[in-house]
Parts: sequence; C-alpha cells; structure tokens
Amino acid sequence: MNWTLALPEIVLACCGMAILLIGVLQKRDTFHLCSMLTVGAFLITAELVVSGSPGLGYNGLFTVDTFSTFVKLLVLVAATLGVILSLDYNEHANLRRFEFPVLMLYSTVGMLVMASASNLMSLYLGLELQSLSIYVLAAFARDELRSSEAGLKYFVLGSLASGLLLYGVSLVYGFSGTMEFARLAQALSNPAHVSPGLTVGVVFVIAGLAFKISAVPFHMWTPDVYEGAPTPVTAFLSTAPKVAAIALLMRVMATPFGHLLVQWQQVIILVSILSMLLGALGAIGQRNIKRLMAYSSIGHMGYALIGLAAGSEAGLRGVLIYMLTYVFMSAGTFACILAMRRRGRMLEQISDLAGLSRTDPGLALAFAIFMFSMAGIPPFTGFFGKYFIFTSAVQSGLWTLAVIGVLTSVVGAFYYIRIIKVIYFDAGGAEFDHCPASLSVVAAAGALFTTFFFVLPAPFIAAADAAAKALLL
Amino acid sequence: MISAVLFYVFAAILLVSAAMVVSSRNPVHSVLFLILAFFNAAALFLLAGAEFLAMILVIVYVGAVAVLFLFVVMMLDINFAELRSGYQRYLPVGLAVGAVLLTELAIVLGGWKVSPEAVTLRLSPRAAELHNTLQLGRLIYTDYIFLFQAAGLVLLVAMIGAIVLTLRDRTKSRHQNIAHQIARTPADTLELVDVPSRAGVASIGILRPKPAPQPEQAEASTGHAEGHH
Amino acid sequence: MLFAVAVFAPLFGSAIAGLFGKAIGDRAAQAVSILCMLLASACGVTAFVQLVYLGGSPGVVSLGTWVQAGSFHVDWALRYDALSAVMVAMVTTVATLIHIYSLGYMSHDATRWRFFSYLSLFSFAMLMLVTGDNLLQLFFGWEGVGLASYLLIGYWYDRPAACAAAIKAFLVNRIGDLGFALGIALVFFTFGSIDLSTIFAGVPQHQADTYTLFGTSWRAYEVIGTLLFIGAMGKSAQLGLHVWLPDAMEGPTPVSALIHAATMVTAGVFLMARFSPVMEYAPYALAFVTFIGASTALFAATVGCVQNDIKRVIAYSTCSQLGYMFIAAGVGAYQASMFHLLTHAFFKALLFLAAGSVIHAMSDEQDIRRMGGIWKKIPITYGVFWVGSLALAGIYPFAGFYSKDAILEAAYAAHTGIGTYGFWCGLIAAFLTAFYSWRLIILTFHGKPRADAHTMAHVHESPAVMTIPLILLAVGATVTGFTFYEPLTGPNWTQFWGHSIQLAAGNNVLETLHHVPDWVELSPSLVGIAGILLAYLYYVAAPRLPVLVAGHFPPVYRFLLNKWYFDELYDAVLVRPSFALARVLWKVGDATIIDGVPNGLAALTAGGSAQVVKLQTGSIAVYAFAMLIGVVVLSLLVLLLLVVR
Amino acid sequence: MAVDLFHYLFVAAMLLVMGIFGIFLNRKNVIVILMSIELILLAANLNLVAFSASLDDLVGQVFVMFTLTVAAAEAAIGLAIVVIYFRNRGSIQVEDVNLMKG
Amino acid sequence: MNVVGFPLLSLLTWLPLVGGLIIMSVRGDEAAVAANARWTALWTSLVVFALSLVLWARFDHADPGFQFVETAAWLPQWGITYKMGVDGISVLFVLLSTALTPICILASWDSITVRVREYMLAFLILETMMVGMFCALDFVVFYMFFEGVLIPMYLIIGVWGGVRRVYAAVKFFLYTLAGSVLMLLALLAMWYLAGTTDIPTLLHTQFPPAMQTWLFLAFLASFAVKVPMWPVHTWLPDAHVEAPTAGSVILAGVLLKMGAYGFLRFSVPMLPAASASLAPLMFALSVIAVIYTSYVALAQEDMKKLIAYSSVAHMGVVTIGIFTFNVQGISGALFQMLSHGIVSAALFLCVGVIYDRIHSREIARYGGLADRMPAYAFVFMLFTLASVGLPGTSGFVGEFLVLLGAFKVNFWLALLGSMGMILGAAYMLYLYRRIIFGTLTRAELRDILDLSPREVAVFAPLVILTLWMGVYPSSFTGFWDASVGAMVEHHQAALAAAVTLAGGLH
Repeated sequence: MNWTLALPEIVLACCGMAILLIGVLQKRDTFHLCSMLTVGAFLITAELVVSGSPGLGYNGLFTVDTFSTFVKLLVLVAATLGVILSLDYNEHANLRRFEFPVLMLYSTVGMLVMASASNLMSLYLGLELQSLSIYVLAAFARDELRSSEAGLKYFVLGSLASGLLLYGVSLVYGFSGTMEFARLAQALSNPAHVSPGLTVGVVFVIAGLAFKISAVPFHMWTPDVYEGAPTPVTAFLSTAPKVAAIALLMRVMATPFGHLLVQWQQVIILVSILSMLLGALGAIGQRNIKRLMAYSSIGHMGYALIGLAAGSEAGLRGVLIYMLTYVFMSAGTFACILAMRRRGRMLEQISDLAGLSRTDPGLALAFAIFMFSMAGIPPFTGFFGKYFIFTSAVQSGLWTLAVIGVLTSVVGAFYYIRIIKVIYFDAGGAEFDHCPASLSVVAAAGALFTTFFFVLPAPFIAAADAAAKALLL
Repeated sequence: MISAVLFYVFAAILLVSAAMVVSSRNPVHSVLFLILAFFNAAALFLLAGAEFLAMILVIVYVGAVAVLFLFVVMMLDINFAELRSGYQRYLPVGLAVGAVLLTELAIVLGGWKVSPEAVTLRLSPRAAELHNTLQLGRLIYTDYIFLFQAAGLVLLVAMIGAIVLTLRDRTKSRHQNIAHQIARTPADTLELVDVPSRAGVASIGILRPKPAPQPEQAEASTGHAEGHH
Repeated sequence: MLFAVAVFAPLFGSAIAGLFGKAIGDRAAQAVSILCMLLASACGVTAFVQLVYLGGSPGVVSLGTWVQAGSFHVDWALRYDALSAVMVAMVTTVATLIHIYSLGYMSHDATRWRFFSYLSLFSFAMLMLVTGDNLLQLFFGWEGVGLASYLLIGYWYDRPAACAAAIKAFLVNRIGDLGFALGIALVFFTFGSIDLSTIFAGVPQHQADTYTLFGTSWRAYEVIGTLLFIGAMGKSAQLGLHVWLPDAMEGPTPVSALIHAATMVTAGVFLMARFSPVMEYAPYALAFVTFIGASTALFAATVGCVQNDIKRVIAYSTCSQLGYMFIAAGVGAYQASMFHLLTHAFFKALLFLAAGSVIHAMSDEQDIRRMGGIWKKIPITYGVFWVGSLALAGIYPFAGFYSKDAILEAAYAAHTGIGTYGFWCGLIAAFLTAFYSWRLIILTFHGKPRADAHTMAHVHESPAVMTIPLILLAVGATVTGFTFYEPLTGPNWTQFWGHSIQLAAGNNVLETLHHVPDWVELSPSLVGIAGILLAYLYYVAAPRLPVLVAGHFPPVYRFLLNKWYFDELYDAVLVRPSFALARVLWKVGDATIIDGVPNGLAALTAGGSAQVVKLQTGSIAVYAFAMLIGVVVLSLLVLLLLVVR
Repeated sequence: MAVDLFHYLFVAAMLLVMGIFGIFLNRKNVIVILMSIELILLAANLNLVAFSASLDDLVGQVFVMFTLTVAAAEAAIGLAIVVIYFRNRGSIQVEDVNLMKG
Repeated sequence: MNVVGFPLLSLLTWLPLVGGLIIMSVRGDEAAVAANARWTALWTSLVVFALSLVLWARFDHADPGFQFVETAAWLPQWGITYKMGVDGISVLFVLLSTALTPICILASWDSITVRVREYMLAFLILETMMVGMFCALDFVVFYMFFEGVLIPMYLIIGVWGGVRRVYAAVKFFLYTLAGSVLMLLALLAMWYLAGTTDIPTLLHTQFPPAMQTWLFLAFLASFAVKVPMWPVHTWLPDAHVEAPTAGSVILAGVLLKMGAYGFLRFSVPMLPAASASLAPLMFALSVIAVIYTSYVALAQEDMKKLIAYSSVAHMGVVTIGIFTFNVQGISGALFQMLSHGIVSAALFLCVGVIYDRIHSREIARYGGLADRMPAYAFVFMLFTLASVGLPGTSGFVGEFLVLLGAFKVNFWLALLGSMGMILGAAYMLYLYRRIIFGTLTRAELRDILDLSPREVAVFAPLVILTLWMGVYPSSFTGFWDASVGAMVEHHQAALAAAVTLAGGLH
C-alpha cells in the first residue's frame, strides 16, 4: 500500500501536533510563533501536494489526482491567508492563544482529506474533522455572547446537517452495497437499476454538503455565524471550507453519482436559483458588513452551483475557476474588513466606511476592487468566474438558470456598489487605525490577483481544466 | 420468533424513550431516556449481529457521552421552573412535514432489495468463522487505518476544542510554581511589627497576608488614631 | 472665375467682420464687408452680362466633394446658367445697396460689425442657394439663409419680441425644410442622383415612376413637386406657413428689405423655376402651387388692408406678391414668376427701405396711426415711396405693371380651372394691393400729424448714404419692367433663359399669354386705379368711412385685423399643446411611468429583501425547520422526477 | 437477522424524524437539541448496522465505529459550547438564542 | 504585425494606463500632486492622441476589412485570443475617444479641485477602456472593455458629481449592467453555436433564425440602454446632470456611441435575419425616442438635462440609420455618431463654462449673456446650430444621410424620424434664447467673464472639427465607405440566402 499518497495530510497533522506541543510547553505567549509555524506547515504541505503523484490508495479511501491537487492548493492558500488575517485581530481581541492556528490547521487537514476523499466514509470523517474545528473557532471568543451564540448555532445546525448527511450515506450504502466512489459509479452505471431509496439518499447527502457551502435552504446559519464569529474566523469560514465542501460536492456528484445526473440536476438547479435569489435579496438591507458578506457568499455559492448543475466538464471547470477567484476576493475583502478599526475598536457597520477613500485611499481602492470583482465587472477576476460558469450553463442549455443568474448578479451588483458608494461618495468619519502589515499584505495580494488575473489567466484555467477532467475520468 | 418479539419490544422502547427524550420537560429525564434509548439500540444492534458495536454503544455512549450530558445538565443548574413548556406555534406544520418525510422514507425504504451488483461490490464480506469483534478489529487496523487515524484526529480536535473553550483563568488557578517557591525570600512575606501593648491587632492596621498598599485606608486609620489622642 | 468670386466674397467679408469685427472696429468691419459686396456685385453683374448678352456659355464650377455615401455623391459646385446668373446679379446688387443703406440706418447701433457680418453671411448663403448645382447645396443655401434670417430677425436680442420672432421664423422655415429634405430624398431615389444636370437629363426616363403614399400609388414627380413646394411654402411664406413673415419685421428694416422682400422669401419661387423640368410633369403639384399661391395672394392682401404697422403692411404685401409668383409658376409660366421676382426685388426692397427711412425719421415709430403730415419734411423718401407703391400696384410704366400683367395673363391663358381661380384671386388682390398701398401712403405722409410734437420736431430726411440706395432702387423699380419684359417672358425667352428653364412640350402659356382678351390685359391696371381711388375716398375724402365700415362689420374687421386668426390657431393647436405635452411627457411619461418601472422593480426588490430577511429570525428552530423543509421538498422533487420518468 | 430489514429501517426513520422534531419543535433547552442530534446519529447508525447485516458486509459496521467516535467528539464540543454560552447568557433556553438575526 | 510594424492599437489602449500608473506613483503635498496629475494626464492623452493620428494617416480607405490587426494568445485552449484591429466603422471612434480625452482633461483643469489625482486616473482608465472597446476583435475582450467602462464612469459621476450624484451613479451603473449581462449571455450563446469568440469569424457565421431573434433581443437589452433608446433612456438625463462637465462630455461623446457601435458590430452583421425582422420595432422605438424626448427636452429647466434629452433624440436618429440596412442610412448613422460625439460634447462643455462661473445649471438663472460673453455666445451658437443640423455643420450630414436611408425604407419613417429637425430647433433655440439672449438682469451675471484662453483652447479643436465635418464630410465618410458597403452587401446576401433557404424548405 502506498501510504505516501497521504503524505501532505500526514505531515500537516504531525506538524499540528508539534505546534500543539510547542504551544503547550512554552510558558510564554506563543500565539504568534504558532501562527507562523502553521503558515510554514501549510507551505510545506503545499510543496508536498505539488510534488505528490496521483493514485488511489488506502483501500480505495483516498485518491490523489489533479482535481484533489488543485483543490488542496487552493485550500492551503485560503487557509494561509486565513491564518495571516487572524494575527493582528487576535492580538487586539485578546484571543492570542496558540490553539487558534492549531485548530485552523486541523480544519485544513480535514479539508485536505475531503479533497481526496474517494469513499463516503473518508468524506464523512474529513468533513467532521473540518467542521468540528470550525465549530470551536466560531465560538473562540468565548467571553463574547455573539461569538458563543454563533458557535452554538453553527454547531447545532451543522450537526443536524451532518446527521442528515450520515443518514443519506447509510441509504446510499444500503441501496447500492458500497461506499466507495469507484464502485458506486460502477453500480449506478445503469440508471434503470437505481432505486428511489438511493436517490433520496443522494438528496440527503446533497443537503449535508449544501449546508457546508451555505446553499439555500440550508443557508440559514450563515448570516448569524458570519456576524457572530470572530472576524478572522469568518474570513476563514468563507474561503477554505467553502472550497473544500464544494469540491467534495463536485466529486460526489461527478464521480459516484455521475450517472444519476438527471436525478440530481434538478435539485442542484433549484438550490442554485434559490441561493442566487436569496443572496441577492438578503444583502440589500444589511448594515453589518459581515452579514452582508454572508449573503454575498450565499449568492456566490449559487453561481458556483450553476457550473455543477451544468454537469459537464466545462461546468466543473467553471466551478473551480469560480472558487479560485472567490477565495482571493473574499480573503481580500475580509482583510479590508479587519482593517476597519478605530481607536482599537473593531467596526462592522457599512456606514463606518464612509469617507474611507479620503482617509485611506489604498484600502479604499482595494475594497472597491474587491466589490467590483464580486459584482462580476471585468476586468476583475469575478468576471472570469462568472464567465466560465455561464459558459457552461449555456453549453448545457440551462437558459433559465443563466438568465436568472445574470439578473440576480445585477441585483447583487447593487449592494456591492452601494459599499463603493459609501467608501467613495459619502463624506466620512475619522481615520481608521493604522492598517497592520499582515492585513495590508493579504489585501494587496488579493487586490493584485483580482486585478491582474486577466493579464495571464491561461495557466490557472488550464489547471482548472485538468482538474475538472480528472473528475470525469 | 423470539428474536422478532425481542425486536419489537426493544424497538418499541427505543421509540418511546426517544419520544420522551424530545418531549420530557425535565432535561435530566431526557438524558435518562436517552440512556434508555441507547440501551435498546444496543439491543437492536445485538439482534442485527453487531455485538461489538452494541458493547461500544453501551460503554462509550451510555458510559461516557450520556453521562457527560447528565453532568452538564446538572452543572448548568437550570431553573426548571422557568422553562416554558409547550411547543412552537407551527407544531401542526412541523408534524405535517415530519409525517411527509416519514411517509416518504417509508415508501422508499420499503422498496429495498439486495441489488444484484451488491455482492460483487462488497468490500469486506463477513467471514462466518470469525466473530464480529475480531473481524472489525482486523478491518480497522488494516484496510481502514486511514480512517482510524482520522478519527483520532477528530478526537484530538474535540479535546483541544473542549479545553480551549471551557478551561478558564489559568492565571488564577493554583499551579505549583516551584521556581517561585524557591525564589521566595523572608523579606517578601514576613514583616516584623512592633505591637504596642493593649492595642488590638486590627486597630494598628496589621492584616495578613501583607496587604497591597492602600494609602487611603492607612491614612484613615492613622487619622483615626491621632484623633483618639 | 468671376462667379465663384461673386459667391465667396461675401463669405470672406462676413468672416472678417464677424470674427475680427470686435478687434478691428466697426468702421473697418463695415468697410471690409461693403467692399466685398461691391466686388461681389461687380463680379455677379459681369457674369450675368457675359452669359446673357455676350454669349458666354453656362457651366458648372466644381469645388470638391461634399458628401459621399455609397451611390450618394454630392459635390460643392456652382451652377452657372441664366437662372443663377440673373439671381446672382440681382442678389448682389440689391444686397450691396442695402449694405450701403445700412451704413446710415444702423449708424447708432452698438455692434455694427455683427450686423454687417450677418448681412454678408446672408448674401453668401443666398448666393449658394441660387448657384447650387445640386439640391443639397441648394438646401445648404436654403438653410443658410434661414439661419441668417434667424440671426438678423433676432439681431436686437434683448427684445423678447425679436427673439420670439426669430425662433418662429426658424421653426416655421424648418417645417418647410423638412418637406424639402424629403423631396430631395425622393429625388435621389427616383433619379439616383441629386445633381441638377443628372436629374434633368433623367426626366424622360422616370416619368412613369411611382411612389406609394397613403396607400395609393402616386407618380413620383407629383410627390417630388409637392414636397419641394412645401419647402418653398415655408421659405416663401405661403398660406399656412406664412405666419413668420409679419413677425420677422422685428428685425432691422434693411433686413426686412433684403431678406423678407427681395431675396430670401423668393427662394421658393426660384426653386420652382429651377426645378421646372420636373415640375412641368407634375400637373397636380402645379395645381397645388397655383392654388396656394392664389389663396396667399388674396389672403395677404385682405390682411394688409387693415394692418397698422408700416412694416407689417409691406410684409403682407410681400406675402401677397409671392403668391402671385406662385400662381405663375403653377400655370407653367416660370419666366413670368421669375420676372415678377426680379421686379419685386427692386420695388419691395425700395418700399422697405423707404419705410425704414420713415421710421428713422419718426424716431423709430412704426405705427401709421401715429404718423401723417410728414411728406414735406422727407421729400425723397416720399418720392421713392410713391415709385415703389406704383410699381407694387402695377401702374404703367412701373416694373410691377409688366410683371403682374404677365402673371395674370398667364393665369388666364392657362384655361384651367385652377388657372382661372388664380386669375380672379390675383385680380382681387391687385385691387386690394393698390388700396392698401395708398392707404399706407396717405396715412403715413398726409393728413394731420398724429405723432407728438417732440417726434415731429425731429422728423428729418435721411442722410445721403440712405437716400442714394433708395434712389437707385427706385430707378430699378421703374426700369426693370420694360427692360426685361420682352427678353424674360417674350416668345424668345429661350434666348435669355437658355436651358435653365424648361417647359413641357405642351406648355405654350408664354405664347398664349400675349393673346389674351383685352379686358384681361387691362384689368390689372383698372383694378389698381380703382384701389387707389377707393383709398383716396376712404382716407382723404371721407375719413369717417373706414371707421364706419369697420363698425358695421366688426367680425370681418376683427377677422382681418387678427390676420385670420392664424397665429391664435397655431398657438392653440400647436404651440400650447406642445408645451403642455412636453411637460406631461416629462413629468408623467418619464418621471412617473418610465422611471416607475425600475423604481417599482427596486421597491419590489427591497420588499423581497425585507421578506427574506424576515425569515432570518435568529431562531435555531426556524433554521432547522427550513432545512427539514428543504430536504423534504428536494427529495419529493427527485421522487417526482423519478416517477415522471 | 430474523426480522425484515424494513422494520429496522422504519425504526431508524422514526428515530430520525423524532430527532429532527426534537431540534425544531423544542423550545426548552439547548442540551435537548444536542440529544436530538444523538438520536439522529443513532438512526443513521441503526441503518448502517441493519444494512450491514442484510448485505452481509462489514463496512457498515466499521463505519458505525467511526461515526460513534465522531458523535462522541461532537457531543464533547457541543457541550463545551453550551457551557460557554451559558456562562455568557445565563440561560440555555432555545428561544433566547436569537441575539443575531435579520 | 501590421503596417506600422508595431502594435499600435495595443499601445493606444494601454498607454493611458501607464500614465495612470505614473500619476499613482506621485507623492508629495496635495497641490504638487494635483498639478503633477493634471500635467501627466494631459501629456499622456496628448501622446495617445498623437499616436492615434498615425492610425488616421495609415488607414487604408479601400480595405473593407480589419486593419492594424494584432493577436496574442490569451486563453488559447478556449479559442479566446487577445485580438485588436480596426475597420472603417471603428477607426474614427478610436480617434474620437483619443481626441476627446485631452479636451476633457483640459476642461477639468480648474473645475476639479478635490482628489485631482484620482480624477485624472479615472479618465485615463476610461480612455483605455474606450479605445480598447472600439479596437477589440474578440468578444470577450470587447465585453471586458465594454463593461470596464462602468467602473471609472461610476466613480466619476459619484465622486465629482452634483447633488444627486449617488442616485445618478447607481442608476447609470445598474441600468447599464442589467443590459450588458444579457448581452454576455448572447455572446456566450454565439460562442457556443459558432465555437469561436473571434469577431471577424462571427461576422461570417450564420445563426439559426429562431436563435437570432433571441440573440438580437439580448443584444438589444444591452445596446438599447447604452445608446440609450426609448424607454430605457431615463438614466441618461440623471447621469448627465449630475456628472462633472468632463464626465458628461465623455458620456455623451463616446459612451453613448458604444451602444450604436454594438448594433453595427454585432446585431446587424451577425444577425441579419433577426435585425431585418425586428427592424420595425427598432424604428418604432427610435421614432418615439426622437419625438418623445424632443418634447421632453422642450420642457426642461436644467440646461444639462435638456442637452441630455437632445442626445437621446439624436441617438434615435442613429438607430434609425443603422436599421435601414443601406449605405446611406448606416453611413449617416456613423456620421451622426461622430458628429454628436463632438457637438454634444461641446455643448456640455458650453454648459460647463457658465456652470464654472455661476454654479447653477438652471436655465432661468441666466439670460443676456451675449453682452458679456460674445465669444462664448458665438461658440455656443455654432454648436447649437450644429446640434439642430444646419447644413455646413457636422450635424447636418449625418441627419440627412439617415433621412435618405430611411426614405428608402419608408416615407413615414423618414418623416417622423426627421421631426427632430423641427423639434430640435425648437428646444435648442429656445434654450439659447433663454441663456444668451434677452437682457442681462441678474446681478451675479454682470461681472461674468468671457472664455479664458484655456477654454478657447478647449473649444477651438471642436469648432474646427464641427465645421470641417460639415464642409468636407467625405474626408470622414471615406474611412468607412468600403466597410459599410461590404457590410450592407453581406447583409443583403445573408438575407437572400435565408430567403432561399426558407423557400427550399417549403
């Protein structure tokens, strides 16, 4: 058995334990050190991911292919950005505890497992590893009511979702006789033999995963948790787990259930439409920018699901590109949100941004870039994400979906440009505190990627293409 | 025949106690019904031939998890009188949706049959000659070692999480700090006071242990003393 | 070439005076523009003489491509033939005289450079109009004179009435121009070109062409003719589109003389003559031309009888005379209409300038009810006024006698219903013309002074710079009649006109007009004299009579005084509703209905947003319930699909 | 296995529905919600065991092993969160958990 | 490469951004930064303009195809290339954009005093987007530029605009975006059907007639908003009124042309059947636009709003011309676009001149300016006349050619479409009268100054262009004669082919 297949995960988990030990044994404050070590661990893991060779191992539980590599790298990038984003905030918010990066790290391990899962069991365990860490992270500011309420909500609903997922898995297992993706694909290759029980099981699995990507109607937790959780956690929550969960959803839908496309396609379409609508509508009246980002992410997941609903290689590629662009936009936006601090106090109201373009033009510019990008205005990356998604929808003849998609994107654009309006048009309040370097780095990296992606998009898209091909075999 | 009867009995108790878990007004009762439910589930496991899992369920669940629940319920010391009874106002809708779900599941599940491919797809067929525990043990440590390790990580995270959330005030808790103990000098702790005769200890401001400097109080006491003269 | 110099010299003068007038001063600006005009008139007259009398050959001066789009190709080119040459000569001559006259008339104005620039600009545009080798260039001049007219009417821009009149002139002209433009378009699609030579050469081929309009097929020539005539109606102030002309009298008097009497307003007539080769084959259009012309002649004459503003009387008279010209054009006697155009240019310019002289003398008083008794104080003006009026009334041997006669005879000689209509209308108008002309003379110059003493004390003859042009024009108004009668309308008209005017094969109006019954020949003079006598009776012999008549027929009087209520009608039917409609479209159409849709959508979205947010109650139970419903609905959906399949 | 598989599955389905009911019809105590989640997981486990028996395949049972582990971990974290929530709020009534909404 | 041996179009497109980067990198105190930004922007735009003159000089009039074509692999696997090129239809719009930008920068020299650096940056970005859009020969590239314009324009209106600038900016943004996302779908569908995003290839692709209608409607949604056509025009008056002068200039001068350009580039040549069958709809909307908005303009009390409505009417003439499908109509439409680009830009500048002095756009607050500002009165008069389409000015040629083209189609179309001749004269002269004529009564107008040398420098090129285009328009029409001819031919051939196909089926 080729155990090196899972080398990145193993190494990362071991690094996690080492960091944990360092944190425990060192008496002094080790938050910063551990965070840095975590970043280092991510980088090492990324290197291992890149250098890993494809294959299926661990008795069919674990697979490494271009898809998993793509997703893992994206997850690692997102997680790295997440850790960096937490540095400054945690210092100020009195959350400077070394467990924070460690939990992020284990959550990331869970995501990596999800990316490679080729069996419903590893799927479930990866998912749980990821989720449990984030439940804790969401409640990490344990002296804050909002944080603990966010943790509680996320936990209760998340557990319900994974319960449903588990129940779905049991149905799939029962009605097909296996949990391994390859064998499932084989078993379901003749759709005529597919029993209703199995399709219901698939629906339950979709429900469980849809919860993780906060797709409607499993999205209800999102605004509350986004608002309540410590902001770096929200930032993390909105990037890496989304990538991992949607990747998992893609793999499950494409590989084992690929032959059931006609059955689940309508479900995904419905979920996608609802998500886009709700994401667009819900955000309009929001005053808290974190809540707004929550609705925004719901909407974005709706778009990403269009690609999945297309059920084609182009669609899967579109989803991956979308997630790629989304991670950078989202991380960048949160970097900007984290920079919203006046006299040591964090600000979360959109109105607090008024006059930012005068007090801090750089931050304002970055913010504006992210908002335009999220609205899908070229030449920013957000446009490319939407472009490839809609391409696939058109190719698959999903006209209704495409039309609803573009129309909701207009509604969505309204609230994004409303933020730009506040930043640029409104007369403003006092200056924010000096933006710490860690945030500047993330914001700048995100802005640069978002802005200049269009110059050389081909390698990224080629990578996404290769990854999507791997799913369809 | 007997197993069928047993099944129905256990199943009935299981369902009733599950219902009680949900509906009982007193959370302690809920936990106890949960335990009962677990016991009956374990019995059902046994009937289905999963001896090891049945034991695990009893030991791990009843022994640890359920007790943990009980512990937390007691610890949080909720005033039961305050708990409002009754259900959400959309109970009828909820019941209807639940009924739909149940019907749906029942119909769907009723259509189960061993799919023709299932035999060929089986990964780990049960070996009749070995007992359940042995078989599971073999699988877990070989084919499923990856998952086993992952489950370990899950537990690790749970541990970290539980600690990081609930462990409080490390600075106030009383660790033994050996270095500190060794570094102590008499000057830090001892104070020699010349106590005049017939004066109460309190009246001349001697407090033990050595108080943090409290100038106001000191002044007030001296003032009081002067006034007395 | 002389011709090009004649056309472009005024432009040069205008540009110098306009762009640098402020810098170089009024005198220099005036000098430049007048010199340019003198040069132009010298060249223009020479060119005319060369062509008509010295046997020069007509031709085209091409200046370069103008518009080019596919098969549509138009050059800047000057057409040199008898029609344009005579017009150039006339325009430059009259314009030069009026330039000179303006030196005196405008001597107290603050921005004379501007005035002269405009005048020269007008001259240029008019020359472009008459020399246009294609319809588009003609249109260029056509609109150019409209612009100059607009600028000059509104010259005193601080007077609201002047501004309003200027805009009115421009707009009414534009209505006609739209018809003209459409006509050009149809010409292009009929002949494949708008070059005059190509068009005229193609006339025989396209006779049978039809154009469908109002669901009926019409001969293309009829449509073209009508559309072009609509253009002519606007420019020449024919009935319906005449309303701008009386108001245009708000401009300085030299402007009225030049533009609203001598040149621009006759452009429509010129157009008809220019387009005679095509018009000849459009009998219905021609009938329409006569009808409108005759009606205008009569209408304007009736109104002219009761107006009290000296310039307005002359303006209505102009209107009426233009009607005559169209009568002639409509019966195929283009030569007669051109002849009348020529003579009219002189005597009407003369009348206007003389009126200007009167106004000048009366300290800018224009109401004839406040004049009178001044003829001794301004003898030259009085004299030339007589000359002009005699010419206008068609009294032998003044110019009008010949040209008006020719027109009425032609109308009679046409022997068509519409020709007869034209004849009688013309005859009645001739009577009225004489009547109001002498009414004007008598009220203005004779009787007791009705102005206040202060004004009367200042009444004086105009300076030489004004009177000399008057005299010259008076000479013109006298001699042009008998000089040009034969060559222009005689049987040998082709010697003069060459091919610039072409008649259809069956058109022999020009031959027959010389053989009409005697009473027809005599009647214009007779009614003219009758009109004069009536005016004498009314205003000298029995001055109470007009009041009495007006008192007995108040509706008729008021009807005429209010110019047949045309202005009121347009105001009620077009202007007011337009402004009302504009407000309604803006406030209701745009702001309420059209913006209502996006605003409504926005409100709908906001409402939807509120509903969505309302679902987000914060309660775990609700969230869980939503998930449950989601699962149930989605699995039902899947099962349903399974069943359906 | 003496009893028809369907009966097992039906019991599990009942458990599932009760668990879900426990989550969204309960307005008393958050801990009861956690217990409801345990019921849901138990339902899934019961399913897995039953299928495992019927299919004569041990994978189901192996999976139950892991789900039990996960369920335990989940319970631990859930209770920890409940505890800190209680410390902040002084109550664990379900209806009180609505600081954030909209 | 191409005739000039270097990637001229890319240079034209991206050079302004380089200028923008230079502006961004300037540090120092506010006044120095502002001055620096102004000069850098001016020089950049002038250099770009000078470069674009090479285009003018080296463009081959006889070639109906694309010239100066340059390609670079961009997303090679998906057939998307970075491809730039101009043909007769687009080349002059590139020049229009490069010419108006320095004028705008000059016009904002003194009137923009806050955040000068950002302002200049926005204008340079805008120039990149505009030039790029007219040069793009790949529809993804096209779409990027087409949409990208929204960003700087949104900021220009919103940051430097008037009182209701936020409303106007948001309305502008959403209207335009809502239209163009539908166009994006149409573009994707075309790509799906034709398998390429290459515009020259798509120009010769035949789409199924049923599909064409849908595609046409989707394009219509985008271009109609941009043009803007009735009834989606209401964003324009708001945007114009609130935008700073230079913003209005660019908006009217170039941005409105993008919609019409889109019709010419996509709708008409690529979807001949649908454009032919839907032409009556387009005519109806255009005629309504001409008459309706002219009337609305008549009632306006705000100068900029009036001119904005006049823009809608003039663009209505353009859309009529485009859908006549004959050389005269299309040629006229193109000419009208160019002319309107210059004339309406100039009119907005005229408004800007007095707005800078009095800070009011209300017509009623002016009157009698002719006394104090003769030069201004002259310039304003010239552009007013050009706007009403007086022969000899640029405004006439386009309108007349469109009239010719429309007449070929239908008498009533020509008649109603040309009602703008009358109504336009009415509202423009009425406006002119109320501002320039009359007596000067208001105290604050007494000391108003005539045009400054800088303003003269701004207007001079526009005056010259207006007259040049009026007197010698064939020097402009020559650029597109070949292209338009080929396009019309192609259109007719495609229609004929469709008819034979239909005939063959029955």
